[in-house]
Amino acid sequence: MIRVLFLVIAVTGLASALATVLIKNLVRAALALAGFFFAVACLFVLLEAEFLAALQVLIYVGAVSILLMFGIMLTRGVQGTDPASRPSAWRLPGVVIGLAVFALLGYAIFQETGLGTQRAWGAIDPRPAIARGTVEPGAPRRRAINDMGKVVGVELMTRYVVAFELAGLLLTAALVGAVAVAHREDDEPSRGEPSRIPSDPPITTSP
Amino acid sequence: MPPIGPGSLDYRDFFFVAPEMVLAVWGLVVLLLDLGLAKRQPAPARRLLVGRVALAGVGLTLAVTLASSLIPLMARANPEDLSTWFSRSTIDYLFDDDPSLFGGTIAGGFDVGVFNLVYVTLLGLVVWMSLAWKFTEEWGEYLALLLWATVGMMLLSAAEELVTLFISLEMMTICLYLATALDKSRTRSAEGGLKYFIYGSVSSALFLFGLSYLYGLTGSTHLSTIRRLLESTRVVGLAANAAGITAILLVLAGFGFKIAAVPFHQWAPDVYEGAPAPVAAWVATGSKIATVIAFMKVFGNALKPWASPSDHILGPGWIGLLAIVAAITMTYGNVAALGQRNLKRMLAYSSIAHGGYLLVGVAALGLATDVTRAAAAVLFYLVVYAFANVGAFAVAVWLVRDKQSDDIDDLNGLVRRHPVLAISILLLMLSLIGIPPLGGFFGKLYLFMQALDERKNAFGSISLIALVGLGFLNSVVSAFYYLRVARAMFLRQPAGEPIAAADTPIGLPILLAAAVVVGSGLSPDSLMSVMQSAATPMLTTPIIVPKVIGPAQGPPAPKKPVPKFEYSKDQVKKMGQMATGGAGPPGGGGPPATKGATTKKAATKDAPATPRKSQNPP
Amino acid sequence: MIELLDPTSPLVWAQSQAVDLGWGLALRWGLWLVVGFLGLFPGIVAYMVWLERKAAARFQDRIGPNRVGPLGLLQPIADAIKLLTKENLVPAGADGLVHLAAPVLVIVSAFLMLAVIPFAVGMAPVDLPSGLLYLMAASSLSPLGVFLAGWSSRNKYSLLGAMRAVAQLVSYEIPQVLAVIPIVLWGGSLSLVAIFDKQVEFGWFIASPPGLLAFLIMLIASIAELNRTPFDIPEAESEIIAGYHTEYSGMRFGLFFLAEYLSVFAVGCLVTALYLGGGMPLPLVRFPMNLLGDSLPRLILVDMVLLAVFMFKVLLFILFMFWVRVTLLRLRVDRLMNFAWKYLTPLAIVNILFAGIWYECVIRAGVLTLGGWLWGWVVTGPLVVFAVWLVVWINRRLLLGGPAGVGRPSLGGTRVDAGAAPG
Amino acid sequence: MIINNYIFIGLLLLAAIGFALAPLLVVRLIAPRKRSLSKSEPYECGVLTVGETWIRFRIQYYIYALMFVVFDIEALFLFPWAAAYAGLGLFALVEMVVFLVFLFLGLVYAWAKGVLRWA
Amino acid sequence: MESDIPLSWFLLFAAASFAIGLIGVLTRKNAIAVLMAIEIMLNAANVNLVAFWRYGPELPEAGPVAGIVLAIMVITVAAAEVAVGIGLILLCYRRWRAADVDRYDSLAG
Repeated sequence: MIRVLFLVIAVTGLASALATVLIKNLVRAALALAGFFFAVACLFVLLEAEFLAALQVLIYVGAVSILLMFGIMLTRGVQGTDPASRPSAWRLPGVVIGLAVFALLGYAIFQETGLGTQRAWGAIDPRPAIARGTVEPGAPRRRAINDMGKVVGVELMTRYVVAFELAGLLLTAALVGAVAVAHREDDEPSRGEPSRIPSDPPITTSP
Repeated sequence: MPPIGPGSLDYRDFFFVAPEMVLAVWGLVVLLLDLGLAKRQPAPARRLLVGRVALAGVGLTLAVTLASSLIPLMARANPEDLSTWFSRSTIDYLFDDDPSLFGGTIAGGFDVGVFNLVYVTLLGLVVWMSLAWKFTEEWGEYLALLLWATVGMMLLSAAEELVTLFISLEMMTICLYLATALDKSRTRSAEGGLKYFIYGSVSSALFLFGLSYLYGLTGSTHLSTIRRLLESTRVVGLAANAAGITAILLVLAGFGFKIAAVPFHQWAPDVYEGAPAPVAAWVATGSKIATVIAFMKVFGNALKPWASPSDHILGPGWIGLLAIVAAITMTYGNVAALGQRNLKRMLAYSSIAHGGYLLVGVAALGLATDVTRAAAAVLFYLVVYAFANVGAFAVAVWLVRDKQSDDIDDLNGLVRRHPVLAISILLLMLSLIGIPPLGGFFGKLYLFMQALDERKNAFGSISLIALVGLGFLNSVVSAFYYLRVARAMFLRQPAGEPIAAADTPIGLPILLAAAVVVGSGLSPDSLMSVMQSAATPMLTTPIIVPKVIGPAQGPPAPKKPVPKFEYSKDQVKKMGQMATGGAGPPGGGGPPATKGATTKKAATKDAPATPRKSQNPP
Repeated sequence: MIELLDPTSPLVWAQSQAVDLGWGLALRWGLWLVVGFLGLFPGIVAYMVWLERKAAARFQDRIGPNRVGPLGLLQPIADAIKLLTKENLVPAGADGLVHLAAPVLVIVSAFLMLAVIPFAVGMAPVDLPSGLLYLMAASSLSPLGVFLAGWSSRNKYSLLGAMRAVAQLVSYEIPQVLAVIPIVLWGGSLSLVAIFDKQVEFGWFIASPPGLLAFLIMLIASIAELNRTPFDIPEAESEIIAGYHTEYSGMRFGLFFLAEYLSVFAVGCLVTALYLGGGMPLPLVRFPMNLLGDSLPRLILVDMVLLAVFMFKVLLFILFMFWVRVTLLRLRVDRLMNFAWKYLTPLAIVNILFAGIWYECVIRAGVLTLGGWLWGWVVTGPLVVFAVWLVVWINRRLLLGGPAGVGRPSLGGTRVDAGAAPG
Repeated sequence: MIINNYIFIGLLLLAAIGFALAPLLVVRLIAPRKRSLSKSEPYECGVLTVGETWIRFRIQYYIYALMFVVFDIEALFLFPWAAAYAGLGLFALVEMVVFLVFLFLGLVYAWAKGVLRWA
Repeated sequence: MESDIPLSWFLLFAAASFAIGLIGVLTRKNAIAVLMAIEIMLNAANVNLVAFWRYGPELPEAGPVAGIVLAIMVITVAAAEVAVGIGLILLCYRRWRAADVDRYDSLAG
């Protein structure tokens, strides 16, 4: 039953991912991307990381896809159509590379034998057990699963505190930099005419 | 040791990241100062003031870095000296010569101190260079992004764990994407920023996927644990381990993008040309140093057991892969640089080529028996390369400031008007080629000697010899394009409007860089011994005492009694010289050379022959 | 793996094996779904519409709906029939599927929010360990639906309305999310049931200066999130026809309408559960909970009290919303955005710090003492007042002096200092 | 226990979708359907629009969305911190204050830069 | 009796979406479309991380939630990348009136 659930979610997710990549209309592609994010969140739930699933929905579906939509609205025609795709000469190698990567990864997954005493990836069928109580082996993982918010918080505050503060700095830098890059002093609602294109003569050297 | 905080957090660990904290805060100070002054001051005065405040911040960071790396050194060298200032437990805490901070996510050893100094010094030069002319409207943001990118670099080379490594790598690159695009008056800047961004984020996606496989294979994100687990398996190397190969390939792709190794180099020329010259300098030096160090930590330390099982370069392991990439990279970079008339593009291709040389060093590291020496050779090369390149980009700044272009031909006849600077530039170029008495020569020498030293296996050494031969040939090729700059300066007649005098922002980096390459050339051993001391903690695995993190528990497990490792006072002194040499007073070109010469006899035997490893699982 | 499934075994391999999916659970869920989510909640919502019309009429000295049934009580049913029989118009060139999906997404968002509300003891549909985060995630779906509604209509007024609406929704989502952080902090958990239990122990969370501030921020942000006056710019009829649902008619419009009222209800429940002590009738007294024993009748009794009080609080909240709607005028769009970013967000951020102080003063001790509680008020009260005053003062000052950066030199005239360099 | 709870959430999701679609289905069955050109025109100014709908949005939309994303991620870190705070000490408050100060100053920056102005 | 999902299924899902994202990066021309494809790749890595966290061994020195924390950092970085990327795209769009990667070709190779 849980396997069927997984298959449904996985197929939906992969179909959305494919749609994102294939659909010409960018808004629809972004919508498909939101669907993919949601499918990934469902997989997180199946992996018993519901905290992360909620974060995934909050950040990706709720925020990132909105940002993408706005980006599309600001750069495209309103309907978001994207007539330009790479010429078909580019298509085939791209698809071939993608398929080759998938084949390699698939081969790697099933060929993996497990380091040392660990079990091979292909052989881990039921997930490792967790404890019912709090003292048996598997108890830390149980704590992490049942109270992930708290455990993640403790880890972020102690072991990963540098990464945590750095993430704050990264966000600030992204905010500051993106505002600086996108901001225009003379920012009036544009009337559709091309903006001032500075006469920056293209240089014509070749390697 | 009193219990401080729950779990594994020890407040004193923040002492070691003080330089990063200062720099991060200073970025905000500069940003808000610029904004606050926006209404009150005319633009040129504001630019100057804010730029000087930024420089002051860099100076402050330099002081803090020195303090945070010298105090532990002093504590190790002579604990009694500090007993008046610090409590006994603090001195014990500082005594650990390779402390792993924050539960083993960050290193705080000698290497971190040395390279923090290098970053901060270079950052000072880059910031100073930016004062030369006005290229962006968003001045405060620009400076803040530079400083924050440096925070990322410092933490990247200190990271001992994949989470921190990933986030600091991203911190560095995201700041650099944005800084690249900040010259909004030039179309190419925006375009360079976008290209950098797209290539960079694709590469981080690849890198991350590789990391996820590494995590899956080992179950840990700590480099030391990964190494321990890989060593514990019977099968060494990558034979019949497709998942490992995939992980290696992906991680290599990620790092390769950042250091512009060949299949992933396309962004470099566009970005170097599009970015404002100081940003390009920072991409070419700071980000390269940090990435190569992280690269060495991941490949030379964590993934060392996968290097090759047989000391055979083409055996199943990552060395062969790296060797091939290195060969292609240096050849391509040099050949492509031959056709460039634009100085920044030329430097871009040449920096691709230098990336290739560095990869030879890392490949040798994989095969080396004496890991420390091999790593030290790479670090030596990095430092010399970085200083020479910063100087070269200062020339680009000069050109852009006065001619609004970066053509090499604009340097024609420079020697007649500015002989000192022209000679300095010549020295830089010669050092980049690798002409004997200069630092670049010794860099290449150490690098290639390391590769040649490994003669355990005939086939392996033959391949390495071939690689070194190729490197040598490439150096010859590179002479052509580097000397084009020299020819323009010395042999050509000045045409058109002459270039105006260089003032401090341009002259200082050039002179200082020249001084560094000359100094390191005159006394390579002293720099090399510092680098060896740095390489030791970098490539050894600190033991992580597993600490159960949780609210209810007793005092944290005491730090492991430290295996005694002698830091002689000599080394402490050298560290100080490093600092003063790097951050010499404005206009002081000489100090590094002369001071370096006095300690020329500082022997390399300080560093232990075999790295101190702790392979025994705790 | 059979032995792992043995109930006496200390190990299980997945959380789903730890609890049986027996008949009891299935029955509970079935009841919740059929009676609660498909029956009771939509019914409540339908009568909320009636109530609003009645209330608005009273405010405006009218009578309101009074034709269909006694007191117009059958009006909602009549409305539903009207909507069901109206033709469904989809503009030509609209993106059919997305046009359909948009209102569904908005409805789903409102429904999912209700799934973790603890109405009374043992009366939360589900108790998720990350319930609050889940709730925020669910509520963050609706901007996407709104955007899609506007975009798929292929009408520029719809799109304009949608863009405005989304900009407003996302702006107010930040203070909303930040305002629940103090609650998580005090509750020590993301589970709404745990938060309720904490409020039983330590009093309603609104009974503290940071809690009050958080509640006010939450209230204002919620009104804006619900697109209700004075924050109803997105559907400002006089400006951009009817906003993002210009091209929606008949039942599809009805869905948006339903979603709006469902969201009002959901937010009312949320606010009640988070700040107003859930079903507790008095702020600092454990009243019905201390009656709780191990016998079922006691539980039912307590639950009835809790549920009644809970619903009463929700009703008050809803009436408050109606009152605000008929009283206040619409804000101008620039003021609207300003308010989210320049008043609410800074206050919400600072309030997190105050919440930490309150925690140290009052909750860290483990039991609620009057001394600690008063001390908490003495410490955080002035801080909160000062913060509010400071934010208002700064905004006023800037409003008078013009926004900072007005005098910034522009790109054109500053090439003068090209080449100027420090000595 | 967790997965089971989410099964309920999944059922609720389906129920909500069904709840939204069912009336539409009813409409399909009982409501009149008379297509006509003028009914399916976009509801604009009474004049048929020519060509693609085309509006240029101002950059402020992006700036607001950007700020939203950044502060949403800030909340991402605040939630686990707040949940774990009880077990940690004041040092966690200090760490979070440092984190918040950075983002707060980011907000101040945007404010002072003047990008938070709508018109 | 109910059977559990094998680890390899999750890994295959991640591999497939990673490959799809890669195809998108290689074949799409519009910068925003490329950005979306990159997001797919990052999410694929996240699925891997969480799957390995749940199915992998428990090492005391790695911490209980190493994979989760890395995934959170990835979410952070990915969102920041989208924010920055769209800013850069808008900047370029103002110059060229086009969001195609190929269109920006004033820089010679």
